[in-house]
Amino acid sequence: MAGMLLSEAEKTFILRGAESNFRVDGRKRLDYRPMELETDVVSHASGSARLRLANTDVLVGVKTEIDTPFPGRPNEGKLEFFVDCSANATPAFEGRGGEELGTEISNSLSRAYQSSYAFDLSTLCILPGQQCWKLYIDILILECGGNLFDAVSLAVKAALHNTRVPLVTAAAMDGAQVELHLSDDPFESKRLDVSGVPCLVTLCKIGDHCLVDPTAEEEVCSTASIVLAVSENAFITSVFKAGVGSFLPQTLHETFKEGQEIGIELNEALKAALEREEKEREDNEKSPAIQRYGFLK
Amino acid sequence: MDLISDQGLRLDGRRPNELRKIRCKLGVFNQPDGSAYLEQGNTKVLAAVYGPHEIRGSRTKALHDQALINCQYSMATFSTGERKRRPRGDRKSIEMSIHLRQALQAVIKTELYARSQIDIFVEVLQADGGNYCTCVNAATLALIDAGIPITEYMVACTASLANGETPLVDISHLEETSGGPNLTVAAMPMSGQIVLLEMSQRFHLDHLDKVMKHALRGCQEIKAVLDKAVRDHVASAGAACNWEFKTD
Amino acid sequence: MPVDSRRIQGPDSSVPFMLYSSREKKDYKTVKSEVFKKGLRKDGRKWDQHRKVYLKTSVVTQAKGSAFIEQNNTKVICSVFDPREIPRKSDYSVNGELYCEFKYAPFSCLTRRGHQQDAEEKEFSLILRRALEPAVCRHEFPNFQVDIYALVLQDDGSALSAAITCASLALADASVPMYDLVASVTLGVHDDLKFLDPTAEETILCNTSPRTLQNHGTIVFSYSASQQQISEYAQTGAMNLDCITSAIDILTRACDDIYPLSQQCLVKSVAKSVKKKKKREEKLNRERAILADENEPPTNE
Amino acid sequence: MPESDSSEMICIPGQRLCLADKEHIPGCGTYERHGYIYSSLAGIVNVTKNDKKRTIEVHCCNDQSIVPVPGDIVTAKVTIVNQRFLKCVIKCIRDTVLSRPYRAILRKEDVRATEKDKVEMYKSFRPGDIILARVLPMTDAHCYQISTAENELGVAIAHSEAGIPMIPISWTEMQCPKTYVKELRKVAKIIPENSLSDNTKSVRG
Amino acid sequence: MDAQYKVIDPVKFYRDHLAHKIRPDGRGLLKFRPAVINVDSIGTADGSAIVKIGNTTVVCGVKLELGVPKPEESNIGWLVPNVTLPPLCSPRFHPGPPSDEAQVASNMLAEILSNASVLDLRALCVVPERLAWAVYLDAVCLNHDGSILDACVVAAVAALRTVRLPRVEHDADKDITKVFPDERSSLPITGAPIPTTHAIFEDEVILVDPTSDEESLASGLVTITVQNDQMCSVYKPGGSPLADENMQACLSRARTRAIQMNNLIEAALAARDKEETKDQKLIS
Repeated sequence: MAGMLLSEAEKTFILRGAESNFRVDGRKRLDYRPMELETDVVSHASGSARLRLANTDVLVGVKTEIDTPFPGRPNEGKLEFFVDCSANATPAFEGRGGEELGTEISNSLSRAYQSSYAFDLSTLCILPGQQCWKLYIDILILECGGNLFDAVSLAVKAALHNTRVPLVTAAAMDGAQVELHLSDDPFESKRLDVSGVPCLVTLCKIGDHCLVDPTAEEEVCSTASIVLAVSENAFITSVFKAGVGSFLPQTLHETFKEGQEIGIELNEALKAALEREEKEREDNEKSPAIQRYGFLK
Repeated sequence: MDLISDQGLRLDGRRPNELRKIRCKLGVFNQPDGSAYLEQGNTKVLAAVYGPHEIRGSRTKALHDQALINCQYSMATFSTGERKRRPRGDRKSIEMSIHLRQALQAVIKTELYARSQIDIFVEVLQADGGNYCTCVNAATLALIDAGIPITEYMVACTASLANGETPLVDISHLEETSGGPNLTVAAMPMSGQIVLLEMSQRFHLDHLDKVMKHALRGCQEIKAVLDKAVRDHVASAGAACNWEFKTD
Repeated sequence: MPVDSRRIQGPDSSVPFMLYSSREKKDYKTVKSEVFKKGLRKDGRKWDQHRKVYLKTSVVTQAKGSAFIEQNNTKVICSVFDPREIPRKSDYSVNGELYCEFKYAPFSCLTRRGHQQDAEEKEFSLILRRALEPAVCRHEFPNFQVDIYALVLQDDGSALSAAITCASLALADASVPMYDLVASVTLGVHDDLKFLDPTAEETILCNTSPRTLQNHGTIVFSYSASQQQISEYAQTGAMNLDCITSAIDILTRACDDIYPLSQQCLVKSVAKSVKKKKKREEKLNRERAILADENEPPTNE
Repeated sequence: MPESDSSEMICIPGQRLCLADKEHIPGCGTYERHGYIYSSLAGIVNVTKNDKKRTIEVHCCNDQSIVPVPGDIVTAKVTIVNQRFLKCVIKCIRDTVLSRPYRAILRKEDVRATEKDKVEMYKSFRPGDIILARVLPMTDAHCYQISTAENELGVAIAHSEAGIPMIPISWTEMQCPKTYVKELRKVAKIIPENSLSDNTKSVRG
Repeated sequence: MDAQYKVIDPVKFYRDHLAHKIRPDGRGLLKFRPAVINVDSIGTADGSAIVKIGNTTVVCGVKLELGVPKPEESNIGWLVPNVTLPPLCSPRFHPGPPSDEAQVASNMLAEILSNASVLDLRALCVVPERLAWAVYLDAVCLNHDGSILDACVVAAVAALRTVRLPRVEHDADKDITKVFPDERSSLPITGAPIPTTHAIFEDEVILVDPTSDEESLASGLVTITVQNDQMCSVYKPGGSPLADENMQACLSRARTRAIQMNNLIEAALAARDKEETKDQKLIS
């Protein structure tokens, strides 16, 4: 992150910590920090989630819109990622200051979702060649405490899980114009299949070792990281390198192996958390007041 | 559309002079010097304060006798019913940023921090009417959380006129758009001074006094809620250090 | 869409004529069988055979350094300029920066490309930068940026890899200090098939997948052979770990093969410029002698 | 390998040149990694012997992509002159011609070494003059600062009002050969070209 | 020292050279640089040409698309010529919107092509008001060493000559379009305008086919376009005045040059038909 200043001694301390598998905050190299997740926090969105990973805070809202498909892909809907880095996170993001980082994150997400295995766009098709759903996945970054990629991808997956697309009940053809009737009943809606959706795992190279879930301080010490998009069943749907450094082939092999294992665990943990939350909601449904914490917790 | 039912209740079931439910929290984030979350009904706002710190960017912006107040108003793309294309930078947001600065400058003791800068960023997460007011109130809380000296609370409230006679206080998005006049007041409730007044649509001068009074009373009530939240927050923060408090 | 008043505009909307083609659309199976038949690809290559690489340096005389690469029908030109002050930058940076711009010429792909950089081109610019950054001695030009521009004249697959190899050569040609040259290769994966240096058609196949779970996608890989450093690994599509592990081995070997070509090209160009320089110096000395003779009388006046 | 300094050896970035030890020192155009000296440029290896030490350098054939470093002598063209400083663009660094010029500033107090307080900018430089100057240590991140406080530094080429190159007549004056008008300048004492080109040749080896 | 001399005092540098009636690149004052034309070298384009005049290199590619004709002129198609001067081709250009020079060049190219009525736009219309061809012509400069317009126009003309238009059927009732990519015909190209750029140095010396250094030092530029022995446009953006006799001399030079260039284009097209160039590299 910009503006973070670390002295040489602090850097050495972090470096030694990575070496001896005992990081500054007491974690091991492959441990994550605790996370808090809550879905359905924004009422204007079709699906939403808020994730807090230590000091990193991300809010995701999914909005649906009807659009016409691309001429070359008549059977597919559209997915658009937009990342807004709020100035609340750091004054450097004021105005258009966060745009570069925002594009980098949204690009990496669209790359990870590119494969039809990761996200099947044909499920968003309404009438081939004429009408389809367009999902706007808007990501708001409220605080940066390191490891943005992972946090954002987890929140996006949770928000997609939470998304309800309205059911199309009827379509009337009027010449070339199509008129769609949407169901007004909020309970009549379609859920999205998120089983293939990947989570991003950032493996940060510090010294000769790779560690996961780096804090902002650790990110400054690292020369290069590998970001893997790992899906539930161990498929890696995108990989890219971040930072200015480079890797030896052997290191890369090990990094992939570690990253894949962690990715699977992460997906499982997320799935369990989402199911637990859903169940709690259902139980609470019977009682009159549904408690949503949002930012009040 | 009638804004008031025969029973004298508003569309969301409130009485004309009733505020929406206010919930708030100070210190939601660690990185900013001060932060606050505030919701007034379905309008939800996050505010963060950085500073006072060195002037960012060009030094020429520095003021020799007071702090530079820099505000940014931004709305999440998913905050409105129709998706917003850009979170900020449009004319409306820029206008809001300026109004925000104008209101807050009145209470911040800027003379204490010459040649420095205070950043106030507000982010609307969900918009349901009275965005500006909620932002002012949230920013006030964030300033208090940041420990920046202010002369008193800066509180804002909206009011409208239903059926051309009944004043409504703290109006929602639906009431805002269904044709009545909107009056936005930012005031210092303790000294009773009005800092910013904005009105859309015309209504008869005779009603102004009535509507104003309602808006100001709204400010008073909001202030009471905020004041309690601040006291609770300071008490709980202080409890960790074994401070002793007298409750009022 | 806002009108671009700085260019000559065509119709509001127009579509590539191939969308209305009378030719029948081939289904997935025929495409697959056509692309890889009896262990050979459409152009007669084996799966692990790279296309012939033609490299040339100093093709843009106006640039500080430049290079051109041709892999059959994939043609990319790169140029590099002197370091310049980083625009809109207030704080001091110890390391210089690389500014990379990757652009497709409007006519370089099957469908027409716009004049402004689109999201894909921006993404590729970023990959280009990440691939080159580790190889450049950036501390030698603090607070400055070196501009690298890559223009694809024709894309028949693997254009990004070609651009990386080409840009590394252009940097060396511009005498920008570098730790090592970078060679880059793309691998396309489709189920059990692997295509080294895939063509455009093969890339399309690799990017589509039937709904069954199988390996597919492309990997752009760049590698500095003499320092044994992988400077970029960018993958799209879905692959499992075994596939990736074998892909890295294949790609490292392929880069090992491409790297010497860059080296040879560079040695040749150095040798050539040494010769040229000597000739020029001789010629200059002669000319100067003549000029001096003729200029003498007026200065004596 | 590089021992035979008479014949030219071509090297390219990333090429290992020799072991880095007490005898072999990496010079410009090279870098050291894991105990070896590698080339960072495409060019010709050059070894200079000094006592028992050998400095390994790589020279490129065309001009290296360089930026001004404090201490460098640069050639610059004056663009703006005011009472406190002048602005100029650096066109050459030492012998290297730049295809993209760098901006620089020459402050009043750096014009000459003596009587600094009596310097008048307008009597020392005019826009369009070509000056020789030395790069000062970096203070401001935005702009290079240069100095002409040496006898050999100052205005090298200047044109009179008539557009004719003027001839230096003293260390503060130049004269137009056509109109005989004298103009004030901080004149550089230029070393004759012959000896200069000999110098550059000896540097090149 | 030559390079330093050129950078420090370019005007004097040129004056010294021109006094000896020789240009720094060794040419005489009225000598053209050698030109090379290569056609159809870009497979993804529907027509293409690459033109090198000395160091100046321009690649021109054509892409065909289908669109709706202009409402006010419903029976003609679209020809959309654009000149791109990417930052790659010269240190003078930076990323971002097109530079002024590129905009001027685009407009000049469009004007020359329409003045000379190189392409009958009516032939591009398929069904009036419904469907027409849009011919996107993009001239991209790879190496900017002066006389850019000369190279662009020649490249554009040569590229248009190589375009093969597929047959289209359009059913207006059902709004169904069908294209037959295997049945193609050439575009109706009439004539070839050839521009020739002259530079005027210090109000008196005239240089033909200036390099980019010469262009930047010149006190005036004049571009004369000739088609079939007729003058089709003159472009002289201010600068030094040009005497009538000099103008006549320039015109006659432009005429000779047009004939040479036309021959080169024909030769390039003939060479393609013989497929001699198959193994040739795009830039060698």
